[in-house]
Amino acid sequence: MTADWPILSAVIWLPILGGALVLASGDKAPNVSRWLALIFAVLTFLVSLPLYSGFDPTTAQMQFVEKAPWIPLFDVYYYLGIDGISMPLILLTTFISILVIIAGWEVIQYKPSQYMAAFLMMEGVMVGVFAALDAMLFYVFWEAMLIPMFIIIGVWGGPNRVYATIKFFLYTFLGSVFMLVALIYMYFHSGSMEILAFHDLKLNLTEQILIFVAFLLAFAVKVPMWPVHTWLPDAHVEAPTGGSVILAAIMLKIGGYGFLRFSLPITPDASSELDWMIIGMSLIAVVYIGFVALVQQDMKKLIAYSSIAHMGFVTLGFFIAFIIMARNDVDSGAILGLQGGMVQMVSHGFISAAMFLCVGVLYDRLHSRQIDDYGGVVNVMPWFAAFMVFFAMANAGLPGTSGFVGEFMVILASFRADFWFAFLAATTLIVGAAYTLWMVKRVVYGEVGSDKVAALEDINKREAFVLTSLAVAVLVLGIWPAPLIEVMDVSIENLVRHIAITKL
Amino acid sequence: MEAILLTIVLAPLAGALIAGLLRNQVGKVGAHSVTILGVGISCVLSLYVLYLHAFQGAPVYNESVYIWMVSDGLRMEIGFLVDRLTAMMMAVVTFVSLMVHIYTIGYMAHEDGYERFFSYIALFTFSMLMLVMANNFLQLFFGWEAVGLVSYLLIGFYFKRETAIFANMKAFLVNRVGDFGFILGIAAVAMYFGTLDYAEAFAAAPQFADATITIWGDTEWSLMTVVCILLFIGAMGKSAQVPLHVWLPDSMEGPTPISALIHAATMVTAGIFMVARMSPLYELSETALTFVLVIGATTAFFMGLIGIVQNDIKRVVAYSTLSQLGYMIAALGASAYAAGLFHLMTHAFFKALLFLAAGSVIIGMHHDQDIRNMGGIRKYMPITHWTALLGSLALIGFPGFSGFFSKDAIIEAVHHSQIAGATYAHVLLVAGVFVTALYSFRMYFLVFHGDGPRHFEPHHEAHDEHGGAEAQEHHHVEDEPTPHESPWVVTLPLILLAIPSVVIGFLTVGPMVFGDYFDGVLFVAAEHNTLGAIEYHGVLGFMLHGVMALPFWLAIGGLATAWYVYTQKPEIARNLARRLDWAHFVLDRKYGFDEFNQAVFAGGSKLLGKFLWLVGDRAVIDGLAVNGSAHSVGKLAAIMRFVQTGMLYHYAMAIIVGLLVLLGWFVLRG
Amino acid sequence: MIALSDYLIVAAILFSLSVAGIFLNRKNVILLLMCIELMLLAVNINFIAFSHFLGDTAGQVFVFFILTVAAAEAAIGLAILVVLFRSRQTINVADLDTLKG
Amino acid sequence: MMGFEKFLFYVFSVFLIFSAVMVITRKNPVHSALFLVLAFFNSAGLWLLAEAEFLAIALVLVYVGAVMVLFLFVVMMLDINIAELRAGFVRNAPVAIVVAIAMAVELLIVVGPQRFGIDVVAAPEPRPAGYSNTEELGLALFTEHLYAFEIAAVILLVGIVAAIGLTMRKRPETKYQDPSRQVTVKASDRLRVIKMDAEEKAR
Repeated sequence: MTADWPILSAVIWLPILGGALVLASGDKAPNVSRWLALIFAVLTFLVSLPLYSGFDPTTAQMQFVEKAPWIPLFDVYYYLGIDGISMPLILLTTFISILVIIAGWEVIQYKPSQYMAAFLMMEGVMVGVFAALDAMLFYVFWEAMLIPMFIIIGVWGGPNRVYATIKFFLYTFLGSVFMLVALIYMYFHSGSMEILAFHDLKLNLTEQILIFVAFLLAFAVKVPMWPVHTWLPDAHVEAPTGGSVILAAIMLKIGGYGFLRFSLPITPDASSELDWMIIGMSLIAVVYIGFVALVQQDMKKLIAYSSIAHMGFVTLGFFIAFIIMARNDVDSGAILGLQGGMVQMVSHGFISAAMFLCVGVLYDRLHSRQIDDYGGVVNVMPWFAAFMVFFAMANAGLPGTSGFVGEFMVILASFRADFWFAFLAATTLIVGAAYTLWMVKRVVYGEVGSDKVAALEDINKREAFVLTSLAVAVLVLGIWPAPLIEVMDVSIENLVRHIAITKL
Repeated sequence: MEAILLTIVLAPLAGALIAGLLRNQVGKVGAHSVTILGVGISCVLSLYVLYLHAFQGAPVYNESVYIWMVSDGLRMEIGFLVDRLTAMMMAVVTFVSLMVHIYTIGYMAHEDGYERFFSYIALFTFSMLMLVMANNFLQLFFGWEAVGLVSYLLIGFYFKRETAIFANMKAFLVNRVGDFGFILGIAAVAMYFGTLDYAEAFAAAPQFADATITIWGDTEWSLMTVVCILLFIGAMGKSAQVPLHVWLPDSMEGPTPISALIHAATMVTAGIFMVARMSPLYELSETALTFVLVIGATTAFFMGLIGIVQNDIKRVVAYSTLSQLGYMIAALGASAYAAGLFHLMTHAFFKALLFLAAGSVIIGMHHDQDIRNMGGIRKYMPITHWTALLGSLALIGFPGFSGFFSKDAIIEAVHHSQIAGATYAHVLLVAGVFVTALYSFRMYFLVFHGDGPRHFEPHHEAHDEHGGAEAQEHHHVEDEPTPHESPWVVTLPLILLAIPSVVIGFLTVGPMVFGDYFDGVLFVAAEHNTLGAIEYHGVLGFMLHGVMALPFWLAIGGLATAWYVYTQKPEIARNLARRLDWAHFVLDRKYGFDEFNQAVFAGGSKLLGKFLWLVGDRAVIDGLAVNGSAHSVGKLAAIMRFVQTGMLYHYAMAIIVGLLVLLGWFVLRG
Repeated sequence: MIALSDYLIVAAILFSLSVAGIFLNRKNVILLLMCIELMLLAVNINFIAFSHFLGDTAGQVFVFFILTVAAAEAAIGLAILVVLFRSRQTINVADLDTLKG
Repeated sequence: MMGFEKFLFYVFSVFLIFSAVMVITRKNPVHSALFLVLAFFNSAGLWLLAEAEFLAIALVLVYVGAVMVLFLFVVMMLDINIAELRAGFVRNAPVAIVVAIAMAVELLIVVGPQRFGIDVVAAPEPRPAGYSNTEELGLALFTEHLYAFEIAAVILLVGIVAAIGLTMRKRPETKYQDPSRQVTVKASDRLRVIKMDAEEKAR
């Protein structure tokens, strides 16, 4: 389906334009730039809504397609389009971006216009990553995404921000360079830069494995999967709240999205060949990282580690499909796993954003992220405590919240692959609850920990608005996930059909 | 019908939301009015539904409300299955809940967080109803975890108390261990039966009766055994069976009303309900039934023993609950599902009654919970005393009281059971009767009989060491907090609960246990039909038979022992404790489960986490791989920098030599 | 007749000589600059010769640009030299090693 | 038989190579520069033989007239210690000769007669009488290579600016006036009124 006007382009370029305007407005009148940023973020969200309302969930074809020549010499097109996989992620991006703008409202006093502009531009670029159907365009957006995040952590970050930014940048850059090589290789093979053309490209097993590994390096770092995850805790700890939110809620999803858009359909045989490795890494992420999260003293680090564990579910859900398809005695479950991974991504977008915002609320008041500095917050901040407990429960995967849906689907699916996959994945029920609730116990409950805690004020309307909107999203998705499943259903089915056919 | 069922479920939820989110607007009165209204509506409608099912023979209602999602052909729905089992559970849950709501008005009158409390218990009612009314595994799990959440919130209600917030986390985590098994069980159901719907799963189950799966190596496991045991692990968590029972005693940190509602009458029985609901599955696996039976019997006896040495009034009742839950589970293991459910129902009434009575005593004692400090309270709190006595008699299974029928039915059923472990179970259950009577009446005598309250410890009121009775004579009521009867909102629920505690067994044992009430709901394989093996000739015949049997005399013996030891010769208890100090130590330490868990699981996890973090992440990945490569680049650069002499002619020479070499290569290559 | 190879050989010899010059006078920046001019001259001769023999003016156009750039280069190079001498009182290349790693 | 052109070619070539040798071996940089001038003259002659009249003249004008004068100027202006700079000349000589010979041999192999001899690449027909090399070059420059030409112009401009910018220096000892400051001066810049307490008379 094509709309009368280029919605996708609008969703990409409107925030970038807005960012430029906000940047131009300067820091002399911070409120002007704040409002300007908010207006553009809301506008972008509104513009992105037709992507949902006008979406045709009955087809796996790309929709809202826009195609224009960009660099004709290399057959590079400005080619945009979405399917059921990318659409939810785009909406997630535009939604979270509004919250990030609001969350940074008066918290950011240092160069607020540049802060807001960075986030707006980031938003546009991230939507671009999800919408790009041309490999070169994808790559450009992919790399462009690093720049605002680099700036956000580097300028508004904590004391150790330089180490964190460089680690973040080099890590992600290392991965993406290999992806570029793979893309160019496939360009020379297919004579086209279209991702969809890559999907139908015949490749032998060696080629596939090399390409798969190249993609894996790029996406695994982004997700991040064990053992290339260590940039995430550092980046999160140093990033300002908004940066953490975007990082956790959306940037990590880009890695997962990459697996669905590139690795699985382009190299199905290699994916099938190496699925044990990915599944192993995912399960390690779930179990190992769960234990690591347990002993963290820094709230942000704890949540960052929990993000890694949750993203382990995503990759697990994606790759058990191959084991399930290889089993003769199981006839379904591949779709369940993939959809579970997708739901987990969207849900993690909300929950991790909320968790980081909760920590941000505390950090703004006390300027500490150490769990030991808190205690008994509930006594002085009852509403905040309610939100915190709610999101903690969502993080622990309580049914009725979105955190449950994805985990449930992935566990159901992984049981079909192997009992022990499900067994290890399900340990997150215990470990995940343990680290989350232990943190809640030490931070929220108990007697007032110190005089500083006693002086805390409950959340204001702005913070309440942000947390409430996330709480509503988490609840709605948890109580009625069907709409989300419906939009992605056909696309995922199509993907499963596609990867079931060998390319050799 | 759907409208009625939706109202039953949503009325408490609405009450919870109003009381919770608008607590500043509605205030205390508004909060309890709105939640009581909600639960009241729910209770009345539930009783109506029960009436329809029990007396009108209403058809089984099994419809979905909405589709949660459909993925990969697996339909996941929210829907209601209402048959006689559900109707009974709904009635019990909403009735006890309503009683607790009313009771709470009095109990919590002066506590902070009054509105919050009402919001929580109304939310609990909603969750529990979702659990029992579920027609599929997904919703069951939803309710399962939701009641866990509310339990977590309520145990930690006094969030300033370190023990409370430790207990609530412990409760949640231990429950999660159970849920871990449960979700795997659900995954197995979804995988093999291809559905999460009860009816469809039960219909599909017999085809898999002989199916096997391999889990480890080449050992073939019976599929049904694996499924049932996994599901039962969930039940072990929720219904506090050994070894996942450790959270229940600690959960007494919560306010007493929720101990009555959640940790005695309803939530903890969810496991029993679940297993009974899954009877078509369990009947297919004798191994699983044995497992259930042994776990249940073990819990019933050994947890009862601990009850004898506890001094906290609520903990005594809590261990009693554990023990009674063990009886129920054992009944399930013996395929006497109806007996288990029957005991669930009677237990819900009399245990809620006992807890509320204990709460009433606690109010009277100004929140002192140590039974050694009590005594003679019957004089001050007659209603509480009498209702507690009735509850205790019901608990020990005194003939005619509700507990008698259910417990006797269970013991008889286990006696007739032929599966492995039945003898072991039978011995433990019969012995458990003595233990039950002993701890119940130990508590009863210590609390209500003897000299007036040994209430005030020296540090509390220094001039009061001569004993409460004397003090009571010399001081006015207001400056000397002597026990006095609780307000009507507290005693009314006691009375209302005492009635069913006494009579419900007498009235319903016929149809429920030996009749056709559960026909078509519970499935019992012919070879497991232990209840059918019991000769039943009417209520009176059953009673007569009971009086002749060993359990009755054991109960009487326990009662008598308690009377003798704790009212006549208190020194016997002390001597015995000293004589058998190793046994006392073991019981007092609750067999060391807590210490073990704390050291091995909690400590081990932390150690493992530290190790993985510091060694795995910090040292190996970050240290060697990430920063290591950064350092090696730096080292290499440090060496390479000597090439950069800064001398212009070195560079020029390098260029020229390079040119030469390149040229040479071109020339020689031709 | 003059062959193309004749031009090229002359240019090659000239180029080699200027390389040798760079080696010989490696301390004197001015002479280094002069040697570079010689090199450019050798290259230019090649361009002119090819342009002549192939009948293509593009070669001459290139020479034109090379002359331009070389002139600019010489001017800037000498300017740097002057500044250098002003600050260091030397044009000895051996003394200029601040780039050393 | 050797034609006059061929003779001229050899003369120019010999002088060119001779002067190049002198450029790299003279002790005095001034001499080197002067020999460089000679080299340019000779190569201009070679270019004339190759019918590149405009460039030959340009070479003489631009290089000999401007660049080399600049060289001489700088050489003479700077007070250079020649002896120090000559150090190592002899030591470097063997290396220089080896490298130069190696390079020359390699180059000769590539560009020798067997590849670019008269038999391989035929000499072009001489241009007719009315032919103007300048015109043709101009046509090429201002049509096909217009952008490049303009860029070259900019490069030159930048070169000029850079050269001036580099060599210009502020002399701290020179005194000069800044009219803009003189005009904008205010009374308060010149006169400061201080409030102070009256001093007590010493006792």
